[in-house]
Amino acid sequence: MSGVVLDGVSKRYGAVTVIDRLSLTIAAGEFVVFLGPSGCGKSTLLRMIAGLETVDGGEIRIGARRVDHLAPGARGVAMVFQQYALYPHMSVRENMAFGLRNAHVPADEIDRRVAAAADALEIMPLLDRKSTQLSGGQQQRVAIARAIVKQPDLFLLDEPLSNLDAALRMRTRLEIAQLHQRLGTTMIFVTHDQVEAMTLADRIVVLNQGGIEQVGSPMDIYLTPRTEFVASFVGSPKINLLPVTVEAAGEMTRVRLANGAIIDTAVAAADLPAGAMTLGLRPECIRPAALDGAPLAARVQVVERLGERTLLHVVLDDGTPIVAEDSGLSAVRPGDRIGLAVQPERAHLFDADGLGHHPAQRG
Amino acid sequence: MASLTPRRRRATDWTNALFVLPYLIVFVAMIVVPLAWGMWLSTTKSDLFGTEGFVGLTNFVRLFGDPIFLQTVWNTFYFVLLTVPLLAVLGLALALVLNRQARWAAVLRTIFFASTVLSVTVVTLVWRLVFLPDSGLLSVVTRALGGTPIAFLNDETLAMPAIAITTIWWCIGLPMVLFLAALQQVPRALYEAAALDNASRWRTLTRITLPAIRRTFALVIIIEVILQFQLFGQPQLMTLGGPNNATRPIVLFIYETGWRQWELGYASAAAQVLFAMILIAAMVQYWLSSRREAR
Amino acid sequence: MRPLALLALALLVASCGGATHDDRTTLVVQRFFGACEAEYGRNTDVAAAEGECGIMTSIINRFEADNPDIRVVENIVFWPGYDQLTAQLAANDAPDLVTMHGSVIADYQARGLLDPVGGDLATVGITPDQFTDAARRAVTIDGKIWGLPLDSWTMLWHVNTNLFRKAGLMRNGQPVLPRSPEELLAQAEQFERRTGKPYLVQATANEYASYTRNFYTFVMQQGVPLFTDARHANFRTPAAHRALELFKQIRARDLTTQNQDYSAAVASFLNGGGGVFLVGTWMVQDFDTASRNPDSALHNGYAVFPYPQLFQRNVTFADGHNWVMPHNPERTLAEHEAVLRFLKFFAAHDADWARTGHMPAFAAVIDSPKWRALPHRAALAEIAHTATPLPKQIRRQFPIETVVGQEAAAAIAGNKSIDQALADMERRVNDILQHI
Amino acid sequence: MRFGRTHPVALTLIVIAAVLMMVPLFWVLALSFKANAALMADTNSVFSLPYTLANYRTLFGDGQVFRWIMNSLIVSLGMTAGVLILSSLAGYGFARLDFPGRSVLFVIVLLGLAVPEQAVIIARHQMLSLVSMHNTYGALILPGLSAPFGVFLMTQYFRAIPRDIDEAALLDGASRFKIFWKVLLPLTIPAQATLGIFTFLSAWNDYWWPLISATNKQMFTLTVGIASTQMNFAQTEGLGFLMAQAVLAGLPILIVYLFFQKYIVQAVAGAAGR
Repeated sequence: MSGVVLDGVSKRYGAVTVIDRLSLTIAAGEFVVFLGPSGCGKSTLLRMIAGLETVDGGEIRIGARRVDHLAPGARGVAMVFQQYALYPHMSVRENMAFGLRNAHVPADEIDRRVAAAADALEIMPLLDRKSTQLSGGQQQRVAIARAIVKQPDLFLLDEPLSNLDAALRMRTRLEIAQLHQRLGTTMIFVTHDQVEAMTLADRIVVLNQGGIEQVGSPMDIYLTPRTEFVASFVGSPKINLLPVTVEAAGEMTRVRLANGAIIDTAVAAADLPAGAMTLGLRPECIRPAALDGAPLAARVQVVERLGERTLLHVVLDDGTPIVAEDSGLSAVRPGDRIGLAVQPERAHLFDADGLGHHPAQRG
Repeated sequence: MASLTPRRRRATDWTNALFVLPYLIVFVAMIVVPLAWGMWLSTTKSDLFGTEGFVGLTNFVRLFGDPIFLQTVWNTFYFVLLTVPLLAVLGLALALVLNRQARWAAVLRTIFFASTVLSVTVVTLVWRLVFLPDSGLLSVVTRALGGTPIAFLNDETLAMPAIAITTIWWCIGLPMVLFLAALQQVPRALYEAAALDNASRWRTLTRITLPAIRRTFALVIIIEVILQFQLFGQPQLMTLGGPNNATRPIVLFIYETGWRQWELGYASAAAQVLFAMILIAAMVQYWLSSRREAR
Repeated sequence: MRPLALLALALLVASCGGATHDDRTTLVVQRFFGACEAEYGRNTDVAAAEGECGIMTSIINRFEADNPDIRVVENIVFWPGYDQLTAQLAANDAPDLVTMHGSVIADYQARGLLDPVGGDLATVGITPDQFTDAARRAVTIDGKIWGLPLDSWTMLWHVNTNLFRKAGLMRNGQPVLPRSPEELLAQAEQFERRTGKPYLVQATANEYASYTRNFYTFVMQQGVPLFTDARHANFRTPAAHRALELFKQIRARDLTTQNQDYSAAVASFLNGGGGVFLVGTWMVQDFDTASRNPDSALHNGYAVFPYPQLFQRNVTFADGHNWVMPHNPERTLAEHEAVLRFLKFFAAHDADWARTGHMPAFAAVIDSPKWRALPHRAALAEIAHTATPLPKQIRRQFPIETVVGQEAAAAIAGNKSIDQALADMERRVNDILQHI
Repeated sequence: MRFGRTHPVALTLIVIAAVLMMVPLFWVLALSFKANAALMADTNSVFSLPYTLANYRTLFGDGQVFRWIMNSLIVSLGMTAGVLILSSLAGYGFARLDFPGRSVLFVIVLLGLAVPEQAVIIARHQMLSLVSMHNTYGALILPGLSAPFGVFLMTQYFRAIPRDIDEAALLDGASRFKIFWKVLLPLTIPAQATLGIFTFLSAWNDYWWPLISATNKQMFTLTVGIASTQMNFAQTEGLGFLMAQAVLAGLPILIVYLFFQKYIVQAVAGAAGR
């Protein structure tokens, strides 16, 4: 079990820089998720750690060892591919044993490890099938089992759930979490799905355009997004972003929307730079309220009932769309005109550089 | 340390080339050098036992003023036009019908491939016997049907089509097998989707199958163009290039000038022209198919 | 694929066994005429052999039996074998003796690829004056002898006398042969009227040599040279026009079989499909055999003659087979000696070879009662004097034969005018000759 | 199984076509069982009794033909093995590995596809004479190994294999050669089979090169050997014999095809997973 250190690593394809002097430290046993939109460089970064991409600058260390000059097979890592990449002409057993044979693990040890991994992933009955004769979910399990038998220092998972259907994805997600708990091995998991990131990660690394936007625990990322990008990428439904001007600054900051409405926030005014700002409000901190006295008035367009809560898609008088939230038993109906109340302590402000300003954390 | 990485990478690159090296050695020894040798010969007056002298482009000038050579160029193109499209289309048609696992399909596949295993000597002998107006198979059939047998191989206009038929009979196995291999790799899901969409056979063929095997189609065309441009044995053995030069292709011209007339330089010049023609034809075909793909 | 690999390995191992050593002098003899080892592989009784292949094989077997110190390696090649020979000579891998047509010798001789054998032959008592005129001319260049002639051959007038009788063309038990082009056409038309069959049987499909031979013969008969010198053909002559016109007429008036290839023509003649088959000396024996078969259309009805004299001179175009010795600086004295013994042996068996139907190369054989006693030979003896090869200084006779045949065929079939064909013929042949 | 049933019209057409394909083949077979003399008199006698084994007896009468078959087998198998090995290595190299000048080299090799045999055969012959290689198996096999088609086919095939597979093997600690040999090569079996058949076929039927390279009777391949046994007018005098030779020459290769055909179907079926 080893930690991983990325020290100023860069990757260029010709004139295009895809990873620019990126540094990151991952603790031993940690479950880290690389999260970002497609093309942000998260897979490239993972493949650089695996050794599948060359490193154009900087260092990569796994444990105490510098690995960026080592062949992939010598780095002590195992990887689960998005398309599983099982060897089509080999049986499940051979697939799992292949890497161990290459490492000259004794035959009885191989048998033992294969059996253990197969048992853990409940693929015992499949061991002698050809990998092409398996369903997608079965292939996924074999791919994970193939990684496990190697007892690597580091697991790399490249969007491993994206080819599964919703039910299977949930189940496998849970299993991966359990696996991590059981093995305690360091894992790096690449995804563009923020739900997977939130549910699995000890820490999330949000990547954008070849650089790190923010590193933090899921709740850090969610509650105090460092940038407007992070705020808008994490969270479903998406955070509402509204252009505002700072109206009054005191202990708290009061902002004015384009339509003239005034909203109070709990952001400390002292921290704020001058100029135009963007107000970030997650749907769950906008609630329907009586029309009188509410800071905002809006017309309901769509009511989305999710059971335990209800999402209200509304438009302000000037046509700005907003998503608000109500309880599961909401009585609001499409076409209603309602007032909206805002929780000031959950409001975020983003300055012209996209940097976030958040209310001081309580407690 | 930092400088270690790039140096190591370059070393690896060279070792990568070791995979292609064995082939490249043979390629250079058996194609590049002989071709260069041939190009040099084409600028000389030589026979098989030595070179008399350098003559520059004289051989090429003579070629393009030689009505027999110009006719062989036309004959070769004509033959390629007669055979290649038919080979591709018939090969595809056979593959489409025979691409199933039923026993009868396997038997038919073998039948359509069987003629490919014969050598050109046997093929031409058989087809000469078929085309003979006097006692050939076709004439027996024609007479039985009350017609007058036609002297295919002695007729200026029919001789080349007769050779083309012989060639198609002989060569149809290769395109069929290539298409079969391609068809078996078309994902079944595509057909299922088409079936769910109630697509007709024709639509399934034109919208699903053909796009899926487009690359194989281009491959078959290129291979056949290259092969059929080198037509030689069939006319040599069936018509000797006649009647009235109607079936004399370039390769037969090269053979006759080089081996029979001992004009190696002149024959080499004709071989260079053939090389250029094949190259252009293959490149045009490649360009067409890649352009279609890009669109 | 593993079983295949094993098979390959097994074969490789097997092929490396079986090499045997012996101290005999090796004589590499390369020839065409086909292989018939199954029938004649061990036969040394030359008199009992039949056909080109059988007689050739038997003579060689006999030679080996009589000369136990010589091992003959017989390299049999596909007719005519010149592509292979040329490749071998270019690779300095020359056999000791090769069969070669007289018309081809000049090409190899001019490039220094052959050794003269005249002096050697004289030491064993074989001198050029013993050869027939045609045979001597075939091997003589610049006063030297470049090979041992085996035979001469010409095209012949093979006659189905049964049909000739029906056509009223028999007189005193002998077929009536034409003495002019007009007579030929008249007799052919009479034949056609009376028998309903074509007068001539010709192999014209996928076959140009016979066109050339007919053309050469009938131009030669008019006394007009075919070539003015070594580099110039002379085909645009009234004589050449007449020769093609004759065959064009024959074809136009349906007096010949058409579109038959060689085997169809042979079958057609055997089955009584026409009166006269224009083919070479090599078929005499086959047709004679058929004439003894009661079931054959030729039964008691076969006769054969030299080409009739239709014009001023009585000549027939001829070629012949010869043994030549390719130049090889590495040939040892012992091998050279073996070559000489082999040639002497063949010279002594010329009469046996002549049973194939080819004309003997030695005048003495033609004059011998034994040869004259062979079927039809009496009628053919005059060929010894009328057989005329092309002038020796004309090289590339092999490709020229093809060009002349192609153009003659085009003219006779009406694909182009006779004058056009002769002009093309002359231009193409001159093109070949001038680029030597 | 594909979707749907065969259209009756298509089925009828293809059966008719198959019969037409077969007629000449059966004719060859029938001719090979006829006495030469009977055919010389009338080729149509092939349609009636009697038939005979005489031609085959003649063919096997002297041991030569076995020697030639063996030579042809050695040359064809040697060339097939060589082409498969060289093409696979080069195909993998061109499809998967990076080295200086790769794309230029690949284009040059592709241009080699357009080189007609007649343009190079004389130079090849002279080169091999220089090193005294004629009349060896090596000389018979070597030129065939240079055919660029195999490299082209294998490169295309390797390119179609997902790169994930190589990468998984790389992470499994396999060497580059092991990845090629143990992981990717087994996936190319359908292409190997196709390439194998066609290489074997062209080697088996090749006439020109063996004619001028193997001039020693001991080294004749079957095509050259059979041609050498023919007399000037063999077609007339020994049509039946000639056809027996054709049957003999064609039979081994048909067997090879049947063997490979089964292999192709298995390989493709296995790879496609149904």
